[in-house]
Parts: sequence; structure tokens; C-alpha cells
Amino acid sequence: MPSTIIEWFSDNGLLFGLALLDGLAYAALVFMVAVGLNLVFGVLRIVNVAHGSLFAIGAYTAASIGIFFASLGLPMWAGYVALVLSALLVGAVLGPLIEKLLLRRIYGHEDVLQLLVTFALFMILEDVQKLIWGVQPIMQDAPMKFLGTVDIPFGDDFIPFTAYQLFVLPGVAVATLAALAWFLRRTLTGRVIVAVTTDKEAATAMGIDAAKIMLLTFSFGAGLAALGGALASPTTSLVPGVGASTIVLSFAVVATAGLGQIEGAALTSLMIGLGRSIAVYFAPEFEVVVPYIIMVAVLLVRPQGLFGVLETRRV
Amino acid sequence: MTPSDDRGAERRAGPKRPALARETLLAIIGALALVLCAWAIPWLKFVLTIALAKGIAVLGILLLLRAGQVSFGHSMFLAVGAYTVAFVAPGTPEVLLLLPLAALLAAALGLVIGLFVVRYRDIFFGMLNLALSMVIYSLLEKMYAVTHGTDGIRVAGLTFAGQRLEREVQEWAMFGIALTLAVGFGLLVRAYLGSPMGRALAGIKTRETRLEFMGLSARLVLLFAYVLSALMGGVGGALVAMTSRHVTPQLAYWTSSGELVFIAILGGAGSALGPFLGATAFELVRVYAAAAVADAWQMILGGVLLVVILFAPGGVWGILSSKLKGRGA
Amino acid sequence: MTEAVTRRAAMLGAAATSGALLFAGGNARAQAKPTELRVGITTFLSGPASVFGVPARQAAELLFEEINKAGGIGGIPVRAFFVDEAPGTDHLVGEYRRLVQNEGCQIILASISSGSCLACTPLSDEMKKTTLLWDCGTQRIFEEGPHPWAFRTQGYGTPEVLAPLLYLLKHKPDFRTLAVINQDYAWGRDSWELWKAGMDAMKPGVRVVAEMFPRFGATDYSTEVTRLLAARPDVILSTSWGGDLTTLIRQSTERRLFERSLFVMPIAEASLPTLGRTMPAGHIIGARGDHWNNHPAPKDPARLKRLVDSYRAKYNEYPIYPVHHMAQAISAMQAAYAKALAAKGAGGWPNDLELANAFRGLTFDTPTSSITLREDGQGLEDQIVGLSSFNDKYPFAVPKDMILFPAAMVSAPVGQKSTDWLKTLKPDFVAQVPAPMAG
Amino acid sequence: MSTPPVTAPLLSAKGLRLAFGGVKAADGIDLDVMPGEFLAIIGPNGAGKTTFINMSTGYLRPQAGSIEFDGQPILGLKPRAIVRRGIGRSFQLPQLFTEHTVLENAALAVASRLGPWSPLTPLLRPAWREEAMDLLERFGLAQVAESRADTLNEGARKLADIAMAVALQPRLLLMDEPTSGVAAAEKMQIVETLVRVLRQSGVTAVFVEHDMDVVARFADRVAVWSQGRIAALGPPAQVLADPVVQRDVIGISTHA
Repeated sequence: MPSTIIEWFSDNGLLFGLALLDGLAYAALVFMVAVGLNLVFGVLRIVNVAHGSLFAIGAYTAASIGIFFASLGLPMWAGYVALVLSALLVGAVLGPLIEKLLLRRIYGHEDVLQLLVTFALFMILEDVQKLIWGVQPIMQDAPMKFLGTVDIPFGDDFIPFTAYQLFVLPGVAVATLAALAWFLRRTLTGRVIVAVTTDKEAATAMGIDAAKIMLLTFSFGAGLAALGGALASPTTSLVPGVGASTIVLSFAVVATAGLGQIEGAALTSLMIGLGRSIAVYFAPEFEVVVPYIIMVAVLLVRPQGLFGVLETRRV
Repeated sequence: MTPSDDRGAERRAGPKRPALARETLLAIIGALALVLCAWAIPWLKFVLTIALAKGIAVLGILLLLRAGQVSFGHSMFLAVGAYTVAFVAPGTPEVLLLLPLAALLAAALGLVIGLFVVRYRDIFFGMLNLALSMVIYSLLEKMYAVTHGTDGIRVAGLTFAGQRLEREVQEWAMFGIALTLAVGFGLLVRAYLGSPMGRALAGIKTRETRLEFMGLSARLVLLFAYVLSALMGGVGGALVAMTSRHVTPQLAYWTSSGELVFIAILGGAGSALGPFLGATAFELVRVYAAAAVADAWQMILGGVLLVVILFAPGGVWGILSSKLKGRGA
Repeated sequence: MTEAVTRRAAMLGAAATSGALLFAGGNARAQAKPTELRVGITTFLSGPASVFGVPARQAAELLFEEINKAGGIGGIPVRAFFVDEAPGTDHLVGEYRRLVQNEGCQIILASISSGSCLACTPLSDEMKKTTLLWDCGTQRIFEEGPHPWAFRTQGYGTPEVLAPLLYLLKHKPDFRTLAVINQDYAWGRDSWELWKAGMDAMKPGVRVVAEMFPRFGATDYSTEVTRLLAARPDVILSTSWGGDLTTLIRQSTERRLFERSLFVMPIAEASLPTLGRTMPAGHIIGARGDHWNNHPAPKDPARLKRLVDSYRAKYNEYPIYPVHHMAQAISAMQAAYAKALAAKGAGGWPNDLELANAFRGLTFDTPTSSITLREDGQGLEDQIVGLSSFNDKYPFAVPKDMILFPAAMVSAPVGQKSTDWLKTLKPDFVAQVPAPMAG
Repeated sequence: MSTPPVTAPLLSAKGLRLAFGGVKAADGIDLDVMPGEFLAIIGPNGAGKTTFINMSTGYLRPQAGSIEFDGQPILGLKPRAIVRRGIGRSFQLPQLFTEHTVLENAALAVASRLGPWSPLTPLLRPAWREEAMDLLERFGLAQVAESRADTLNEGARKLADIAMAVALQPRLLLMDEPTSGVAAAEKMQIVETLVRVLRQSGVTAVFVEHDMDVVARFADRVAVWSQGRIAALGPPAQVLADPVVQRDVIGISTHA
């Protein structure tokens, strides 16, 4: 058995490299969803189960707008406009709506109640999606088709990768990470968000309008979820239930990353993305449990998460 | 009785006694109502048995909620109990053996997992439970040769104290066992929550540090509750398997765990009666919602949950007990 | 809450008690003719499998409407009670009981998912209620024990896998390597087991270069596609369906995997309308039956056209195979009632046992062919497999070079387990494959 | 083992050092607490007073040094093990179980001393209830026994917090600012109650205090903390009269 494994390695060393490329694209998608969830958790201290629904709605909206643009005869690059529009729409309309109508009423309640409000919202939105978009798979892949493929050499063979997955997804993820880091560290609003994440009482005592910051952060997180969904939509078919599997993965990322930590979310997403794609080659049976094993392993060593700050209770 | 009189009476008798009376009264009414329902509407007997079984599992959620912890993976113990029945029943179909076995195995798993997760609090506690339940879910799904994957396993014919019963009688037997166990575990949890162990458990929610400075190990206190809750989860799962006679990995999926937490809040975390009120309400709402609008039942359930949290955070128990209180019972 | 329950209890109590009495009276009692024929239908109305479940529900609504317009069955109207399979088995078995004990359904059309069927079928034995398995494909149902009250009004996994396999052996006999990428659930695993047993028996020595079972409902296959691109298998088998299959096909097309390997997709039909022109041509596609829109020689062309046209007119989409499977179950139900009513004579109404007996050995017509229910309850449905192609008539791929596999040829004989039977097949079995159909 | 000489300290800390980042919270602390004495700790905020209590109770671990209790090293033990050896503590911010009644708080402390218990024994069984009530009476809290702990005023919460520590029957009690946050009018009364109970129980006490009147009246000795060190140690009259202490410590702390 060991000898066959070594053989496998010598045969598939190059393939291993390809797996890393795949893992990168997957990590990018995971990051886009998880970072929004983590940001929202950091400020609102609510584990937003409905984040997965926002992802799904973002994806559906992007596809719908894309299909509408195509029906107008707009060129293929208009698909990218559709992606951004969808994220803006969800972030600017649905986000504030949910925050103002629902979440605002339960701030300060017990954690479990806050969690369940978003769980209830998740259940409702699942059916709403079905009522709006039906159950048949919806697809709109203009943004992916627009850029075509890139051939990556592989021994004396070559492997076509879509430029979208190779460049656009990781590119947007890195840009998002950089923009977020800049926003949180260099702008006033960003620093206020960080202040609220670190110590809400102190921040409020300093005269920060926490309500405004929470509204802003939630809408922003909703927009990020929708952008994640929109980015995923060109490569995948949208069916009911896509939100449920996304959110459970994002939970794992948030807990592993450390609460409210965007760099942590990035690193965790990368670990999960690479871990998963390597598992597809090494041990496909473990593909599904990879994120959870990573999470358990990280928390064993660092109980506060990768980038989390250990909170010592003052007595 | 004016409000001030009411308060005065309560102080003299201690606040516990009227609550106890309300709880007992409600429990008796509830049990009678269940029996009556099961008798009047035969198919509801099945739904109510499932509700009782889930109620027992939700008692476990209630324990952890008392410590301020939410397990978003508790249905893994339900699944362990259910799969124990499915695997063992072909060889040993005796219900009276299967139930303790399922309880034991679930408690053993609870001990192993508990030793790990009681070191964590809040979101980490919740998410670790979620992660571990997803691992168990994946195992049940992936080990196709053993578990038949998502197809699940049909539970073989069962015997009750050596007797193989007719369908109608067996349904009553299962209902009776579930009701008896529900009452038994309800009393157990009630006593436990009133004991120093239970009060210390509740202390984890408000002042965990103090526990340590009283010479107690908060982790040990939580571990005990965790194992007990796993045990009840196993019993609930075994009852679900014996009633529905078919088990699938779905039992361990995270939405099933969410459902258990949902039931706990719907019923109200204030009383050991809450889980059963919640489970009954949940199953009935689900069944009638599904019958009324087969493709939007989720929305109705979600709506009910929202209304309960926003307008009656005490859950069904909170509504009923305040009504009874209003009548001066 | 309590009040509502009590009121409901009083209301239902009467119905339920009479139901229980009927039940207790059992099959010997003469059955009074009801005022309506209540049919319970379990199908996926939410979750990923609703891509099948909802069209089937629509088909049932359409057809019931037609039947009632034409005077119902035996002079009484039919009424459907739909139940969602998605919440899980424990919920479903409760719903089955509700349909029988509370709603008073006389017949149940059960289930898309194998898990649901495996849970409902034993229940049909216990409750002695005729149950038509209208869509689930697991071979385990009738091969692991008798179920006298259950009938499957369509084919099942074995013919649905064997037919495409035979087509492949005929179309591309010289393939040497194969990879499989199936959804990770019962059907994905079972279909691979069936395929492997048949392939190893009829063409030993094929090297399986990758066995992948991605998560059910997976949204990204780029890693799997990379692996398949690098492995360059001659043939790629995928029995996936729904959103999973369309995603797999799109990601594979974009990266030209279809140019490197020949795909065999036994359940592609349901995804073709969604895929439109994205579907590559020249790959082996199946439909879980013979009900293709472009069937060259349907038994009743007018009926097929009517079904397709009325479905399209009402729902603005082409019917996919679950629509046909639902229609088959309803046809079977109509035929069985006709048979039972004829046996009873004027004014009579079949009781549960008489109804079940009417199904045994029943032959009923479908728009494309006719189906016979064997003595074990399994229906014999012909299979048509072909190569994906495009023509002017349809905005999506349809098969060409179609081969019709008679049901009896590709089904395991009564009493034999499919995998055992498939292992007994010989390489020369391929010689029995009929020639492609004309047209 | 023979009876220890009367002069043996109950708690003996030697060379304790602990720094948080650049801040030296303990920079070579040497302190002996003698049996039966009341030792007051004074000093400006941030001088490391609470850190000393936290180190002595196992909540923080010093980077260097040793602590012995009753001649036994206790460094590295968990708080609950140290509690079981007889060091109790109270908190600057009272650590009560806010959703429990005061009686339950006290009874839980009593029960945890007498544990382990069966999970079926009620917390308010007669024996525990009586002892808890007795304790509350001694602290003057009997009136509020049935009230939820989060409904009490600050003074009562402080007393309840200390009562819970006393319920464990410690030999040494470390109190972190027992009168902070308490209205000036109540302060003396609270301290008097406290001292009476502690003297009755024969408990040795160390308490951090900002009110020099309280210190002067009740402490046997005073230790002055400054930047992680003990700047002065001795009888109150002597220490409080020291001009350096008056300028650096009292001047600041009376304003705190």
C-alpha cells in the first residue's frame, strides 16, 4: 500500500499543482461569503443563519439581471454589471430592510433568540426564493464565457481552466480583502466598526452611534453575501437549497477564523479551499468533512480561533 | 385579587410554589389532552409519539440553554440513538433492551465529545457541536456499505417484553412508552435543575468565574449536563426510529439540530414542560401547514417562530402559565 | 391551540372513526361508492429534488383536471392530496398515515426519493393500502422482499443503467478507461454498482481511473473536472441529475472536457431544456424510459402531442420525465379502476384488496408504449437511449440514433437480485441489442 | 507534624513578578500575611493590587516567584483547588449568579463546600437552606433572601458577594475593594457588619481599600502598593503618616 501511494505521488505531482489552482478559486468563493458573515458577527454579535439566503438571493438576482440584459441584446460584459448590481441591490434594499424590521427588535436579547430569528428568516426566505424563481435550475454564464479559457501546461498535455475561475474569482477575493483592510484601518467609519467589534460598551460610551454602525455593517455584510452569490452564479446552476449548504460552511470559517477577523477568514478559506481540492484527489470520501476537521483541529490548538483575541474576564 | 396581593402571597409562600402548581396542572392537562387526541384522531397518535420523542431530546437542549449554551449539532445524538435501533433491531428486536442501549451509546458519545466541547463557550460551543454533527452526518452518508447512505435503514419488526404486537396495539405501546419516558425525564430534569448541580449549571450562564472560586469545576458541571442531554437525545432518537421505523442521515443534518433549538424556544425554556409543549406545537403546525400549503410549510413554520420570539419570548409555556396565573390557579 | 385541536378533533373524529371501522371491517366488507376518489401524492415540493417534484405535481394537477372534465373515474371526481417529501422520512411516514387514516385516500402515489419509497412501501403492507411507486428507482424495493400492496408503474435502476451501458458497448466498443462522477447518495452509489457489475461482466478489463462521489447538491465541480481532464478517460459516466448535472455539464463544456471524453448520462433528459444549446452534441443520453419528445414511433402520437402541448400551454415549459412518470401512474390508476369496476358490475366500488388485485398483471397504455406490471409489482417500461443532437424543432438537445431496449431484455428477472443477474451477462449479450430506430 | 510556631505566616508570597506587555503589574512582591490579622492594601489604580489577589487565588500565574499557603506551595493550582485549601475571595465587581435569588446564591456556596451531591437533591433542602439563611442573617441580608441577585443595590451585592466567599469557610479571605461603589452613608455600616462576621468566624483577611478612614479604623497592618512593588508596610498609624505615602498614594486615591 505505501509503495502505491509513493507511486501515486510520482505520477501525480503535477496534478497536485493543478489541485492548488482549483483550491484557490474555491477558497475565493468561500471567503466572499464568510467574510461578510464574520463582519456582521463581529459587530452585531449575531450568527446570521439567513446569510446563506442572502447569498442565494444575490446569485438568483444576478442571474435574472444577466438574463434580462442578454434579452436586451447587451454585450456579454454586461454580465459583470449584473453581478455588481445584484450585490448593490441586496445590500441597499434587503439588508436595511431585515436589519430595521427584524434584527433591531432583538438586539440585547439572549443569543439563542437572536440566532433563531435569523433561522426563522432563513426558513421564510427559502420558500420566498422558490416562489420567485421556481425550482428549475437557473443559469447565466455570460461572465464566465466572456473571458474564455486558459490552457495550463501539464506534462506534455494541457488542462483548460476558465479564466473566470483562475483570475476573476481569486482577483475579486484579494481585492475585497485589501479593500476591507483599507476600509477598516484607514477610514473613520471602518475604525468605528473595529472599535464596536472590539468593545461595544466602550465604543458606545465614547458616543458612537451603535445603531447606525450596526445597520451599516449588516447591509454591508448582506451586500458581500450577495456579491459572493453573484460571483458564484456564472459557474453554477441555481437550485433551491443552495443557501443551506453555503451557510453551514461559512459557520465553520467564522468559528475557525476568530470572530470578526477578516484576515482570519481569508486564511481559513484558503485552508478549506486547498484542503478540499487536495481531498478530492487524495481521499474523495473526506472531501465533505475537511472544513470541519480543520475547524476542530484549529480550535483544539487555538480555542479563540486563528486570529481571535483571547478574552480574559476581568474580575 | 389585586396585583399587590398577588405579590404578597408569593413572597410568603416563596415564588416557587404557584409555579409548581401551574406546572403540575399543565402537565396533567397536557398528558390527558395528548391521550385524548391520540384516541380521537388515530393518525395523530403517530405525530404525537414523534413529538414526545423529540420533546425528550429537546429537554437536553433545555439543559444546555440553562447554561447559556446553544448546541447547533444536538441532533447527532438523536441520530446515534436512531441508528443504534436500526442496526441492533434485526438481532435484538426487544424495545426494552434497545432503549437503554441507545441511551447508553449516545451518552458514551456525549462523554467523548463533551470532554472536548465543554472547554468552549457561546459561538464556539455551538459551532463545534455543529461541526461534529456534520462529521457524523457525513459518516452516515458516506459509509454507504454499512448505512445505505441517504436511503437509510428500515427498522426491523420490534418486540415489546418479548411480545410481537399488532400494528394498532404497537402504535399504542410506542405512544405509551414515549409518554412514560417523557414524564420520567421531565421529572428527572426538573429535580436536576433544582439541585445544586442544576443551579450551578445555570450559574455558568451568569457568572462562570464564581463557580471556580467556589471550588467547583464549571467544565465538570457542564459536562454532566452535556452527557445527560446526549443520553436524552439518544432516547429521543431511539423512539423516533421505533415509531417511524425508518432512519436516514437527515436526522443528523444541521437543520434538524436547528429544529430542536427551535422547539426549545417555541415551547419556552422556562419549564421542563416547555420542550413537550414546543414539540407538540411544532409537529402539529408542521403537519397542518404541510396539509394546507404543501410547498410553503417552511415559510409558515418560520413565521410562527418569528411571531413567538418577537411577541411571546416565553414560548408556549410562557403563554399558558401566564394565562393560568391570570385565572388565579 | 388546544381549542383549535379540539375543534379539529371533533370534526375529524367522525371521519377518522369511520375510516378505522372500514379498515377494521377489512377487505371482506362491501365498499360503498365514495363521493370523490382521493389520491395521496408524495413528491418533492422543496429542496434540490423539487426540480423533479414540482413538474410532477403540475402534471398531476393537469391530468386530474382533464379526468374530472371527462367525468372522473367511475363517475366520481378525483382529488389529489400532495405531500412534500423534503422534510424527511419521519415526517413523511406520518404524512402517509394522515393521507390514509385522516384524508381517507384510497390510493397513494409515493415518492421520488429511494429513501421515501423504502419507508412508504412497508407502510403500504402494514396499512393494506394500494401504493403506486411512481418515480423512485431503487432496485432494493422488490428485490429484498415482497410488497403485495405496492406497484411500480415505471422502470427502475437496473434497466435505466443497463440500457445506456449496452448503448455504449455498441456505440464505442473499444473504450479502455472509464471514470465515474455521481452524486453522493443512494442512487449515485447504486447506479455505479449496477453499471460496474454489468460492465465487468460484458467487457472485462476496463480500467476505472476515477471514482468520484461529490456531495449531493454540490455547486462547484472545478476540481473534479480538472482531475478528469488530466486523467483523460475514454468514457465518463454520470448518473447525476438536476442542478448538479447542469452545473457539471456547464463547467465541463467550458473547459472542453466533452472534447476529451465520451459522456454517458442516463438521466440527462430532465436537464436538457434547462441547458438549451449549452449541451454538447454526440454524447449518450437517457430518459429513464422511452418518453422522449422526439420519439420516432410513439404508440399514440396524438396522445403524446396532446400531453406535451397541454403541459407546455399551461406551464410554459417542456415536460420532463417526472411528468411522464406521473402520467403513467395516473394511467395505471385509471386502467386498474376500470378493470376493478368492470369486475364489480354496475354500482359497485372496489375495496382495497380488489383494487390491489386489479393492478397485479395490469397492462396499461402510455403515450409512447404500454407497460405491464409483473407479478412482483415491478413495471416493465421500455428504455430509449441515443446521442445528443440538435435540430430545428427543439431549442435544446434531443437524442438521435435512438435504440429502443425492450423492458424485458434489460430488467432483472423476477426473484433475482439485479447485481447477481448483471454478473451473469456475457459479452455476447451486446449482440442482442436492436438496431437504432428509424427516424 | 508539630504545631507550627505562632509566628508562621498563613500566606507567604516571595518575589512575585508579572508583566502585561510593558506594564509591570508585579515587580518583586514579598508579603507575609499572619494568621488572624486584617491586612489592608492601598495604592493608586494600576499599581497591581488586584493582580496580587488574582495571583494568590490562581486566576493569574506569576512569571516568577512563589506563593505558599499554610506552608504549602499553591502556585500552579487552579482557582478551585486553592479555594478548597481555604483561600476565599470576593470581587470588586460582585460575582453573583444574577438570575438566582440571594438565598440560592448563598445555598449554592454552602452546598459546594459540602459537596459532592446527588443531582436529585434539591438545593434548598433544609440543612443547606438553614445554613444559608443563617449566613444571610449574619450579613443582614435576610430581608432580600428571596430577591433575585440582580435586583439588589450595590452595598447588598457587595455583602452577598462576600457572604458567598465566607460560606466556603475560608481561613484566608481576599477582598477586592469591598466598599467601592457603595454610597458613603452605607460604607461604615457595611464594613462594620463585615468585620464583625469575619472576627466571629476567625478569618484572616486581606482587603484592597481606597477609603483611608476604613483602613485606619479596621486594618491591623497596611501594605502600600506602587508600580508593582510594596512601597511601605506597617501599622496604619505609622504608614498613613508617612509623607511620601500621603503625597503619592493617598493624594491620588482619595480622588479615585
